[in-house]
Amino acid sequence: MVNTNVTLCGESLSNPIIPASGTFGYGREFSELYDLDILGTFSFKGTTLLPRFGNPTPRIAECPDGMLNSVGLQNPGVEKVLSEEIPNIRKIFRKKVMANVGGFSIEEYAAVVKKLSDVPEIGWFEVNISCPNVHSGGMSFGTDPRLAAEVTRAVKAETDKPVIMKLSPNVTDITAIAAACEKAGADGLSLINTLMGLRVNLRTKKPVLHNIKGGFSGPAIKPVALRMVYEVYETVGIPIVGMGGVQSAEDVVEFMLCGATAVGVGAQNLVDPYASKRIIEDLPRVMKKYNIQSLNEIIGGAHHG
Amino acid sequence: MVNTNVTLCGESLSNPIIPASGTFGYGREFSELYDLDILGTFSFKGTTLLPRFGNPTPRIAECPDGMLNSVGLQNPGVEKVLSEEIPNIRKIFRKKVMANVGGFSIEEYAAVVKKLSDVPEIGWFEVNISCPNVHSGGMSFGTDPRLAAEVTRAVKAETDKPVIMKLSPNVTDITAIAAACEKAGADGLSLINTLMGLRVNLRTKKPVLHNIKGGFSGPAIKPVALRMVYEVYETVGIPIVGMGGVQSAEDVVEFMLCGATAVGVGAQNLVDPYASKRIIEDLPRVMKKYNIQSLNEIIGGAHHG
Amino acid sequence: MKQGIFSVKSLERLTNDVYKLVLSGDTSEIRAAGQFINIKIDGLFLRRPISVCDYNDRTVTVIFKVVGKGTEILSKAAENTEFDILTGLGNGYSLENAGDRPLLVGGGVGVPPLYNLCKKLLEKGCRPQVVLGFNQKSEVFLEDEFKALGVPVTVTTVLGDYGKKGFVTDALPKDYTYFYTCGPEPMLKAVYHSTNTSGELSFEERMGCGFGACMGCSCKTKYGSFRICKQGPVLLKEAVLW
Amino acid sequence: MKQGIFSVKSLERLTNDVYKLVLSGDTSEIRAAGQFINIKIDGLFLRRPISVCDYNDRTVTVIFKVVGKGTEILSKAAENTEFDILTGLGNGYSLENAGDRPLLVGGGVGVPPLYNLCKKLLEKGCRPQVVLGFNQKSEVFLEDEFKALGVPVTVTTVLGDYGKKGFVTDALPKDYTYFYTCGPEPMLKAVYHSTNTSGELSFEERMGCGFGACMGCSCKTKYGSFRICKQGPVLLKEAVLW
Repeated sequence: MVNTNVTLCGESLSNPIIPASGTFGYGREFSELYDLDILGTFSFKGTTLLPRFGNPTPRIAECPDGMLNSVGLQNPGVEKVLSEEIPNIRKIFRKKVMANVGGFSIEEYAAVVKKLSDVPEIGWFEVNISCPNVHSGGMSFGTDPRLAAEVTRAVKAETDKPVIMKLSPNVTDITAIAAACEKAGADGLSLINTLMGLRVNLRTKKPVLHNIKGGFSGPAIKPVALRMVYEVYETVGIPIVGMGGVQSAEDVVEFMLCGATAVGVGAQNLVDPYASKRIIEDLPRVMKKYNIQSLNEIIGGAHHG
Repeated sequence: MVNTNVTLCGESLSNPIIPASGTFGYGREFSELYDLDILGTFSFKGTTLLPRFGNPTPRIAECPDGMLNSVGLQNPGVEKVLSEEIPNIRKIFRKKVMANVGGFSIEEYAAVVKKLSDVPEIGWFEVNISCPNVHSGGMSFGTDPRLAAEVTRAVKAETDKPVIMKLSPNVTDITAIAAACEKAGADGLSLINTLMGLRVNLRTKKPVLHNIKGGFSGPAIKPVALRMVYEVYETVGIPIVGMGGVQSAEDVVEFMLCGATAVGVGAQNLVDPYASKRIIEDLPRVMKKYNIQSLNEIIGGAHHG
Repeated sequence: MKQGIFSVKSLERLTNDVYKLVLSGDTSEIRAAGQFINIKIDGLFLRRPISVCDYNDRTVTVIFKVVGKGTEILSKAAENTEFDILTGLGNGYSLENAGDRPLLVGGGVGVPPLYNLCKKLLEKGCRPQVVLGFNQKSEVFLEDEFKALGVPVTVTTVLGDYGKKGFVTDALPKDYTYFYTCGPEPMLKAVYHSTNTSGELSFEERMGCGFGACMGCSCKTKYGSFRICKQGPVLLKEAVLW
Repeated sequence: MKQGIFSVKSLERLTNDVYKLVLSGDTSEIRAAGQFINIKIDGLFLRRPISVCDYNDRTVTVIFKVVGKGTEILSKAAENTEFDILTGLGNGYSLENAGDRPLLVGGGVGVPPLYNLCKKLLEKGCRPQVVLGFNQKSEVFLEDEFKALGVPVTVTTVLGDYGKKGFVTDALPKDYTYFYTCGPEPMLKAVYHSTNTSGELSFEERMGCGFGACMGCSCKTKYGSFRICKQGPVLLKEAVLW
């Protein structure tokens, strides 16, 4: 018997698979397809203080081995999440959920976390300081170590639950941001959020996305994600949720060898609605194939030696 | 009849296709396959002052829709390029070639350019300040606007030929580097060099590359490259050689709409040795399909309107 | 929603760039006309959504125009090629308020979903009237199939080289109890403004997942933001913000 | 080098994870034993280089072990599947200095290129002697084919469950005029040190292009840096830096 247990910021997960925020809604659609309790946990849709429609459409574009999105943090706002989504999550998921929060100011991040802080269904906060699709917010917090640290401190002050900062890959040195977040009290880091990309429609000769640029995800970005997880693992001591282009149980092992304690599954949920389930079911076979007894023991294994 | 002519830094090209440095050697291997004079030009292997073996192998890894390399500027050194490669280029190519130069100090960049400055076969210098595979050099020049400007000035002082600075995508804001190069006198910019990536071998549980990290190229990086060309086009007035994952004539059009005057073909030359030829031959068909009379007229067409 | 493997039963070219594809597989999840399927195509990342033209117990028929890589690959699929397909997506048209004389207005590749709708309305005992719009004669398809159902069909062409010259809105009948429409957005807008009953409009948008998870295809309605793939593609006239 | 389309003529499983693939196509560019071909596989970016085991006017035979995605796909290729292949890559073995009694030493998946070499040496009038090393009995392949050529063949297995127990270097004959070897690097090194004549060694390295353009597979030799794909994979013993 192989052991898929890992511990993320003191909270045990039966396996490291975490459907990534923005690809899993609040779990409703997927709960109709399979029992969500098989998941390590899932990270719900980035939630802001006020409801947001997001950017104008089109906000999806095809890429080689990936996709662009410029959704722009569409969500019903934290009040409706409290009144409608959390009660529903209680019905469809018996484990603790990861609450992804977005914001346009340090105060907003803190306010959203404060409102969700006492919700017993929430096990971790994932603070998105790296959304490439919102102007005057999100991303700039993720590209400046000082601002990233300020958001971390503000959020930490509002909750006793573990706080995981979600980092942007669109930076010269992700380890500087990572170190700043750790120093400011972050309990974990998740990376990578999407790269920034663009596609042009040759028929209209204009960008495919109304917003021009969008967040680039999918298998195409996996080598960049692995590199950044590897670099950050060498820099910090807090656990990492690694993600970017995960499609298979092999990919999960690859991220963990680079230093991830848990692994997000993102865009693949959208093209294969059973992706996360399939990956979890395939993990034991892949572990046996590569002589892995316990996933916990391979975290960071690609380093040294 | 469609018109594929473009002008790159005052020098006319019969078409915008430029096999990218590091994927075309000094032209020898490809000259046995097809007549190189069909090319716009080609950019030869990054040349340094002294001969270099590069990094230990393995230095190649497979990725979804792309590859990693950690070659590390292997080249015979500028003296041998002058004595052996330039005379051979004279035999196999009747157009002007683009001379790609690498360096580990501002003085080295200047010294290499000085030695090549009077070579009549050279039409442009492409200065690689973005090689991810050499320690203490290359990349750091490409991630700091001040250093990028200093290299530009030093190289410009040694030659009257147009100087094109090759930029790294591994930065928070590529437009800041681009603007610094332009201000320092660069005649053009080429982008993007490779992203930094990593792959792990699940059998050995260690990174595939001996050098651990490597430069990531191929179709996977195209959306990032297009985004950066688009951003830089909005920032500078000098011409851009766009590249990153080009596989087809459609890709060439996409890069030009984003703002590229000429388009590099890189990794695709390695998996399809006839790629650049095929793309050039396919350009007229694609231009007709999308109602393009002259490529020159579509440069930057995706902006505005 | 159901995920299943479908195989190509037949592929027929209807016009220069429009193809009819019949796929065999488990169609049990398809519940309404106007729903769509989402096809995984080798070499492409995102699935390609295509509205259902018709279906029975064992096959689903779609009609698509070649507009990009995905549809180009589909247009060359050999018999028995297998595709991973999500079925039963979207809300589809509701038959409830059709009344006795519903009007069906389709334009271009918006025509196909109306075919199964027309059959369903006939089964229900309604007497549908059909108006189909195309750019020109060479692009007309499905006219004969609608006529074979025994319903009155008016075809309009913008160039006027076939049927009535003009847009579908130049050929709307006077009397109808409800309308159903599908086609390019400018046509939907024209139909919206030219009709005097309630009705249902089917919208198109670039989609990520097709089953409501990614928020890629949201649109604003009178009742808040809707996901075209989940709460659409069919919107009640009363929900549309025009 | 030549680019061509080859189709699968036959695929045979030789051991648990070693397969023999015969491909039909234009082999005119294959000029020497020890050269390799570079196969484009759908869904993978880089081509996969595999050394030639044998060839004639119309077919080329390769033997490969399943070690990753590429070889796994190849191991499941249906008859008549077409592949885009570059042929005539690498220098291959030279017959010039073989002498009368050349020694051929192969280990594991390094064995196949020696087969065509053995045939060529026989044609030239030499009397080759063959030593083949494997880990264990279940992994032995090509022994019968070598024997059918009428040459003396010694098989060694590390486990000792077949042939002579030990490594190939435990079974080298006393008299030989020259040696040719191919196999894992530790074996090459052992053969290099155990032989007392000149010879040729075939090396493996991860390659980008396979035709000398990318500098991915460089190695250092006594005569400077060589590209394994172009100035190799076969190196003269005298060039090797050991």
